[in-house]
Amino acid sequence: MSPRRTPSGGRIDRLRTIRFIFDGTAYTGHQGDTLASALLANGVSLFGRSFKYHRPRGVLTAGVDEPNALVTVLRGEVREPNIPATMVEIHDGLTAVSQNRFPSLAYDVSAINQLGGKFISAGFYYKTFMGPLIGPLKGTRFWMLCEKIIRRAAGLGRAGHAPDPSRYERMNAFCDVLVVGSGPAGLAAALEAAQSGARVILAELDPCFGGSANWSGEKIDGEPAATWASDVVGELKAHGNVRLLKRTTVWGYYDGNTLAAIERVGDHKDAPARGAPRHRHWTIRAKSVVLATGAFERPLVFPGNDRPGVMMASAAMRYANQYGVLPGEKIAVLANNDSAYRAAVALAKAGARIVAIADLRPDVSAACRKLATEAGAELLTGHAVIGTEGGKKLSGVKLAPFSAASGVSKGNARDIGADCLVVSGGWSPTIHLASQAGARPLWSDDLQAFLPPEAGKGWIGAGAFNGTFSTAEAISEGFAAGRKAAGQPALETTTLPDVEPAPLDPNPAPVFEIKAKGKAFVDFQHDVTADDVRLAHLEGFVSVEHLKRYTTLGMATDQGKGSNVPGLAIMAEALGKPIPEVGTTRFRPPYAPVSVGALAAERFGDLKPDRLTPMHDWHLENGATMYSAGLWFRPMIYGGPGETIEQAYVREAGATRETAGIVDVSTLGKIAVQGPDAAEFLDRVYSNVFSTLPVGKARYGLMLREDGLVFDDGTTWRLGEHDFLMTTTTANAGKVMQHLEYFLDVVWPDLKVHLTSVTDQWAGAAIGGPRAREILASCVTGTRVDNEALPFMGIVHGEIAGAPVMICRLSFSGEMAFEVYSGAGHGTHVWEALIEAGKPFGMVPYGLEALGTMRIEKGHVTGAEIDGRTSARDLHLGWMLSKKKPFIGSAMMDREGLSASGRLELVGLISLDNRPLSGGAHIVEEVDTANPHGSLGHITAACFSPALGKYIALALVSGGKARHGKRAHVSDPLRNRFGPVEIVSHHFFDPEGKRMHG
Amino acid sequence: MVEQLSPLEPVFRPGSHGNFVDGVGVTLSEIAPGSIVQLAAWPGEEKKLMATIGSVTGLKLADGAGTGASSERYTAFGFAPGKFLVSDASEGLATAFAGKVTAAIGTITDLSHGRTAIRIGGPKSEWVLAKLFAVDFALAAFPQGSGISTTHHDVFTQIQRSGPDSFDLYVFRSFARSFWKMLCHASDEVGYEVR
Amino acid sequence: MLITCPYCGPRDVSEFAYQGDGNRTRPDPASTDPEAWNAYVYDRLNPAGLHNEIWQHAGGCRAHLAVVRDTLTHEISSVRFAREHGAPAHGRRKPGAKA
Amino acid sequence: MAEYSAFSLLKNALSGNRDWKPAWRKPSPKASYDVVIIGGGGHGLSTAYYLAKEFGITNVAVLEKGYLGSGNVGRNTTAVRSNYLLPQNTRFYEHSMKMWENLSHDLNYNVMFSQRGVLNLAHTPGQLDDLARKGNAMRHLGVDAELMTPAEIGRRVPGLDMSQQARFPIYGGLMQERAGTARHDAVAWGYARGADRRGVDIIENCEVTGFLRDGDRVTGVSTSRGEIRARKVAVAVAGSTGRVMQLAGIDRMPIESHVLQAFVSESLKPFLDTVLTFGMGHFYVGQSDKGGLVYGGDLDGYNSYAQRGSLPIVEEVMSEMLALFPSLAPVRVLRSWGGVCDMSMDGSPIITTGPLPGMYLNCGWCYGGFKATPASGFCFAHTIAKDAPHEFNAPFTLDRFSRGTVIDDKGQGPTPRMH
Repeated sequence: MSPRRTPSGGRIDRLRTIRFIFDGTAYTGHQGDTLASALLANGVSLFGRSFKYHRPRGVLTAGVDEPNALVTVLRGEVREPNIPATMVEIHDGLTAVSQNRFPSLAYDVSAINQLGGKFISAGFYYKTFMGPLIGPLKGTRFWMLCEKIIRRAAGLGRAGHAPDPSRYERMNAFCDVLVVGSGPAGLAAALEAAQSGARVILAELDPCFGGSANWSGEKIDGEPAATWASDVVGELKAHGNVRLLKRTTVWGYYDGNTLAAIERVGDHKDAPARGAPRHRHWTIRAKSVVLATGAFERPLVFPGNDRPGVMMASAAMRYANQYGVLPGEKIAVLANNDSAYRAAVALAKAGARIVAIADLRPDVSAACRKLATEAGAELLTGHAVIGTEGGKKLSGVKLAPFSAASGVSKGNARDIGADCLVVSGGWSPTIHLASQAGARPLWSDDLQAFLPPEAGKGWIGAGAFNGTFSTAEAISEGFAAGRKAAGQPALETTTLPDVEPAPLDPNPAPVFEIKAKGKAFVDFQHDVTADDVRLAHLEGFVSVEHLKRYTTLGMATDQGKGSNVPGLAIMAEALGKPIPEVGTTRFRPPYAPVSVGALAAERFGDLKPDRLTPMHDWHLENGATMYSAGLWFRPMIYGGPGETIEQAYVREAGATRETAGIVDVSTLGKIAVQGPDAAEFLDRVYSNVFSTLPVGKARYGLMLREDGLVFDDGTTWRLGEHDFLMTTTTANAGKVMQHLEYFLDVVWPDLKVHLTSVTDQWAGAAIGGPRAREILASCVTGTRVDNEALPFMGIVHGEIAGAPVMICRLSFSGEMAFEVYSGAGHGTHVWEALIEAGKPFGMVPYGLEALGTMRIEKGHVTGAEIDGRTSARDLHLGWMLSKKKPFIGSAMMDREGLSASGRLELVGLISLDNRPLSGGAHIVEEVDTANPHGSLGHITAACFSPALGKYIALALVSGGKARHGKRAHVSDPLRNRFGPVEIVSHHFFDPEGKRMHG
Repeated sequence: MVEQLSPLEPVFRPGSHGNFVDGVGVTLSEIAPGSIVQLAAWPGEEKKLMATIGSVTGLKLADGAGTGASSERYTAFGFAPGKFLVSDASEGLATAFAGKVTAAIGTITDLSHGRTAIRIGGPKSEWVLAKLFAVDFALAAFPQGSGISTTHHDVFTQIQRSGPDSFDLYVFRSFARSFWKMLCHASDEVGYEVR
Repeated sequence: MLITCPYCGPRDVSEFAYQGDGNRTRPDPASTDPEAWNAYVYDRLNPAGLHNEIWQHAGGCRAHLAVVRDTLTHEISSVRFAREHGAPAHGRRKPGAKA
Repeated sequence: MAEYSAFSLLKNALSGNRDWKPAWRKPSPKASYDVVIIGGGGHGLSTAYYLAKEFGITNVAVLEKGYLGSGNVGRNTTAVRSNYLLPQNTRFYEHSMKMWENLSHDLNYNVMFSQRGVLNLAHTPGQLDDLARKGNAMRHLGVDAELMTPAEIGRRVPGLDMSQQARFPIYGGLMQERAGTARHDAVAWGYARGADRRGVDIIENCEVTGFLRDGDRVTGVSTSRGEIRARKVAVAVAGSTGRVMQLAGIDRMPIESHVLQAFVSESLKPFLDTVLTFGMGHFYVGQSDKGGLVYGGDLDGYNSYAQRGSLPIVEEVMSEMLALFPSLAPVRVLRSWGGVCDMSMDGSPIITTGPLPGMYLNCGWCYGGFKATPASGFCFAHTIAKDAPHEFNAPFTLDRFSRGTVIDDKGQGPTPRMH
């Protein structure tokens, strides 16, 4: 038997023993235990170290608000840091380690930080570490040295470097009513909504439904509350329209009643089921939401309140009632309200000795006195705990008379031995989701807490969330909320379950702090003390946000669930203002921390969508090195054995200009532009004219943006009177489509034009080179491809190897070239036929590098030159700008800045030192390697030109054309490349176009 | 005629996969219709276009967004205002509409090669699809025969409900392989059969 | 956020592409008034409160929608097809202009 | 007020930290000032500081609607860099960088500027060329920049997925070593304290409700705390530019307000020693001294003043983080928040006289406002004091759009959400 396990009771499965490891020691626990309850049962009291002072810490709570007991869960090499031990369900093989300590949890050298306490008070780092004004540590150097040390001391757990192999998934859900929280109020709401026929989702963050019913010890309809809860869950399960989600934290309340939740599907298992995710990220669109999220018990601020052994009263009760674990044998109680008395009774019943109940109030009700007697405790009203004894474990508490008006009177202090102190400072409703939804909380002087306002547009509250702390009333509110959320009228009378009445007063005394000597913590994890809050006040950081930011109060992993209100109260006192005038923080998602993996789910890595051309597999089988172009994959080179990239593309481009080459151009954007107004539409969106284009011909077109700068280019083919096929660059396909759709839908809705993306309908193979026509002629049937039948920019239809093809004679390479389009499903078939036909001629397949080389030789522009800043004239495409008609961009393209001299213009460069040029190198008149300056522009694309036998480049250079024939230098300090170049026309090769016109 | 090559070819593995010990949650298959055609009416001409679809395919389309119907051979559904996707088990559907959908009514766009059609059927179909699409797949919200347009990340998808627990998905061909992999991945949990 | 597309019904915001201020009127294409063009291309109403906007249901039916949305709360008060928005008859080529 | 130093800390510690004085006073507004600055964020405060320090104008009020620094100065991911493509931007941000390098001393307030470098990653050879173009442009203006090889990047950033099988493999990167991060709140507080020490009145909880006018001329403001006259009224309200300019009767501006979300993970031991940007999408990440990974991505993409984010962007940002660091899947997001960004039509700021007589305008910061804080304040102060721009803000005019002299670093054109 574990030292602290009660002989009976609790909702754990005592027949199932589970083995786990914490900090290298093997322990056992039972099915149903959390890591915290199992370790407590084993007598462990030290769980972690605090952030700043590295103070020893135990476990304070039993839930998601735990600030102290953070651990790292290990799964093989994968580390999951900063998980509250209160939220980890134990399972066989669970391995966890403590954090933020060196060399061990018990002996942490950084605990020396505690000695610097007053020196390293809130905001100390803003006032020092600035370093000397002169010398080797001037500027930011001294700070950066200090920072290194500070960073090492700060931080909690350590993240690993091993990729996480776990599966994370997302799930979309729709429902009429989402109920958040499955305590008595939530269960009642879910049941009522389900019975009225609504589609219901019930989300519970714990492993079992029922909330407080699992540990309150109350009776409902004469049965233990937990039995009532499981009966209701059983009823809910029988409804076909209910989805029950346990281990599910609803963490975000987004616009449009969209809620985000994380379901921990596999964390409680040694290995997840096959194909099941570890976490499932739910996006729930709910017509209506019932918030039954309960309340958090607040700590009190007093010296030594962070010593291991100090625990929230409700948590201690939960450990006893739900887990069958006693947090101590001799337990003292400190409270400012009635609720702790029930904890005292529960702990006494479970076998602990309640050594004293110190109540901050001068007097308490008869009901409380009765409970104190029942617990066998000495009741000390008007008393406070003014200090705690013990090292890393509580051994006693110091009590003294106390009154809210005059504070502690030290004269009659007495010491009481205790190994556990349970504390209740009142309750804060869990209003986070309502606040995320935009609700402004209201302060209740009675409850000394922020309450949600009237129900919001999409939600309604029930139970402790509303500040309704009696179970009977919570259930009643739950039923009403469930009906309302399901759109049903309220009932005049309802039969409600019978709950034994709790004669306790929910209102606490307005006391948050007991002022006495010693460090009294407000924010446990971040080591923010009451004095820190007062220091912030002294220095003027008095607004809530300043308080938070200056002291880091509430910024820890528990997000201030327990510390927020006490911190505000201390500031309010310092300011002499009521608490609500100090303000409250607006809560933002997430309610509790959420794994990055769950949110990313399948959106990255191998599961990120990619796009493949119809010939993709052929490319791979034939040695292509693939290049990712946006989501597409395209062949970069088809490298031979031992070939470098440059050798490969030079060979490919050379062979193409020598005989023929073939390239996959399926990725080009293709848009069907159809309808009686298609030609008119194209005239408006292109800078040049398309209405004069005859059927069966193609034309190169240029599009500008509204601001007059170049947007995209491509050829458009007229396939019929009302039927055009537009091509765009690969990169801009989606943007062009949206641009055209916008104008058609919003600006020119009167035009009869339909646009359809047909990029995927067609496989495109461009075959070019002196022998291209012969190769094509040898395999095409049903059409001639000679100059007469297929002139430059002509289009014909035929068949290749039995598959229908459409051929347009156009050229990007500058060679006699043809784009052969076939149905995508025939793409590989046609491609292979072309390859076969090309074999006798020595035709090669070529990739993007060779394509780029040939386009540089021809001076064609692509995305590197059309970079969103260049005008048509900058690119020497002024001839494309029709003067006969307005078009998109025509009104703005002549603004002074766009026609100013000195703009960057497209030029060609030839390397004069026979060394390679690189994209991104700059151009200068005079080289200055030590202090590069005077950039005239930059290289956009560079290659070795097999046609010219030289290293050449395209560049955008200030006053470009005027510099033709002049010498300049590349200046590339990043790659240490400097050298002379000649500035020339961008038409390097066959400027008259003899080759392509044949 | 030359057969179309499926873009799924290398990743299409018939048989049972994933967690199928308790039975198969979904069945995945490629439909590979002979033709897929998009028909689009000019505003005000929608009724005429629907009548034309009826005359060619025999499918009766009711009024309203996303209306759809299917027969042994044909399927048709609306996916955007005035726009319909029609499929035919045989080739040549675009030709069948040529001349019938006149310039006054609207346009015909042959997408037989451009879209890949995938069917998911079985008791867990809605569960698996809900992982990929932010759409309510419940029968009441998505009745049999009707169609929608939606997106899984960058993958634009048109979906027709082809049965109480069966859906036909039309995706862009270039995305089809990666989408198929995603669909299999999402089906792992419930066990799936490819056929 | 959910936007109720008149064709597709309520859909997640991730399916939509924002196309900006819906209060702008494109000048007559033949106009060369620089101020009018500058205002159309560069100036935006940017109200804190109700805003007329154009969204495209890019991940759905691809229709453009005229949406009235509150920029302070993100609440949407109306959605219509943009083409039925009564778009002014601008954009026609100036009579007599030759192609 | 006492200087801050290790000595003053020690002295105060010994006396129980009871003698610290407020970092800035809480004065009531006077009836008139030489200069009223609307907006108590980073830029408004730094403008006040430099007006006093550099131009001797101390009869200045800074009006803040809420608490000081409640806007984007406290809602950003704290990166400071000058790695821009276009010279107008690079010169301005480099001037800012030089001011950052001495800011803690200048303010006697540790703003924790940590020059841990900013590294832009390239995932294709083409992207690497683009980065080289940018880096070389910087080098030709005397700004530091280095290309890093994949091997060097792997050593510098352990945990990064360097595999060639990665969906977007890393081909290299552009590093600016002098760039880094600073403690955002400290910048606001440091400037506030510095301005206050020079006599500037910083007035919180004072909302401007209108402009006082004499014909066209702006002569002051009406506020929730009464009318305040001023010879010069300067507007530095970032995301609220639209609202404030509307009060002056100007309802159309080359500005849209958009929400940008930022995220912080739970505290971790040192994991990342530099600031990193992803090239296949929009993502950036650094680690705060407290240990939280601080990161963000794209704008939500629609006009908003709500400081409220949307879920799809959350998912996108997280997926981009894992594309770089697959080991971070189990690490948890602790907080998210939204800032309202004043997105301009070309992605570059506006610091100018006008548009009305007596008015001065500072806006259009897009994502980049935090790192600009010192130079923005300095240049704006110069513009206000001299009624003419400093050479570094001369290009940032309001009429550059009509003139076609836009400064479009990303080449996206007049689509604010794309910048």
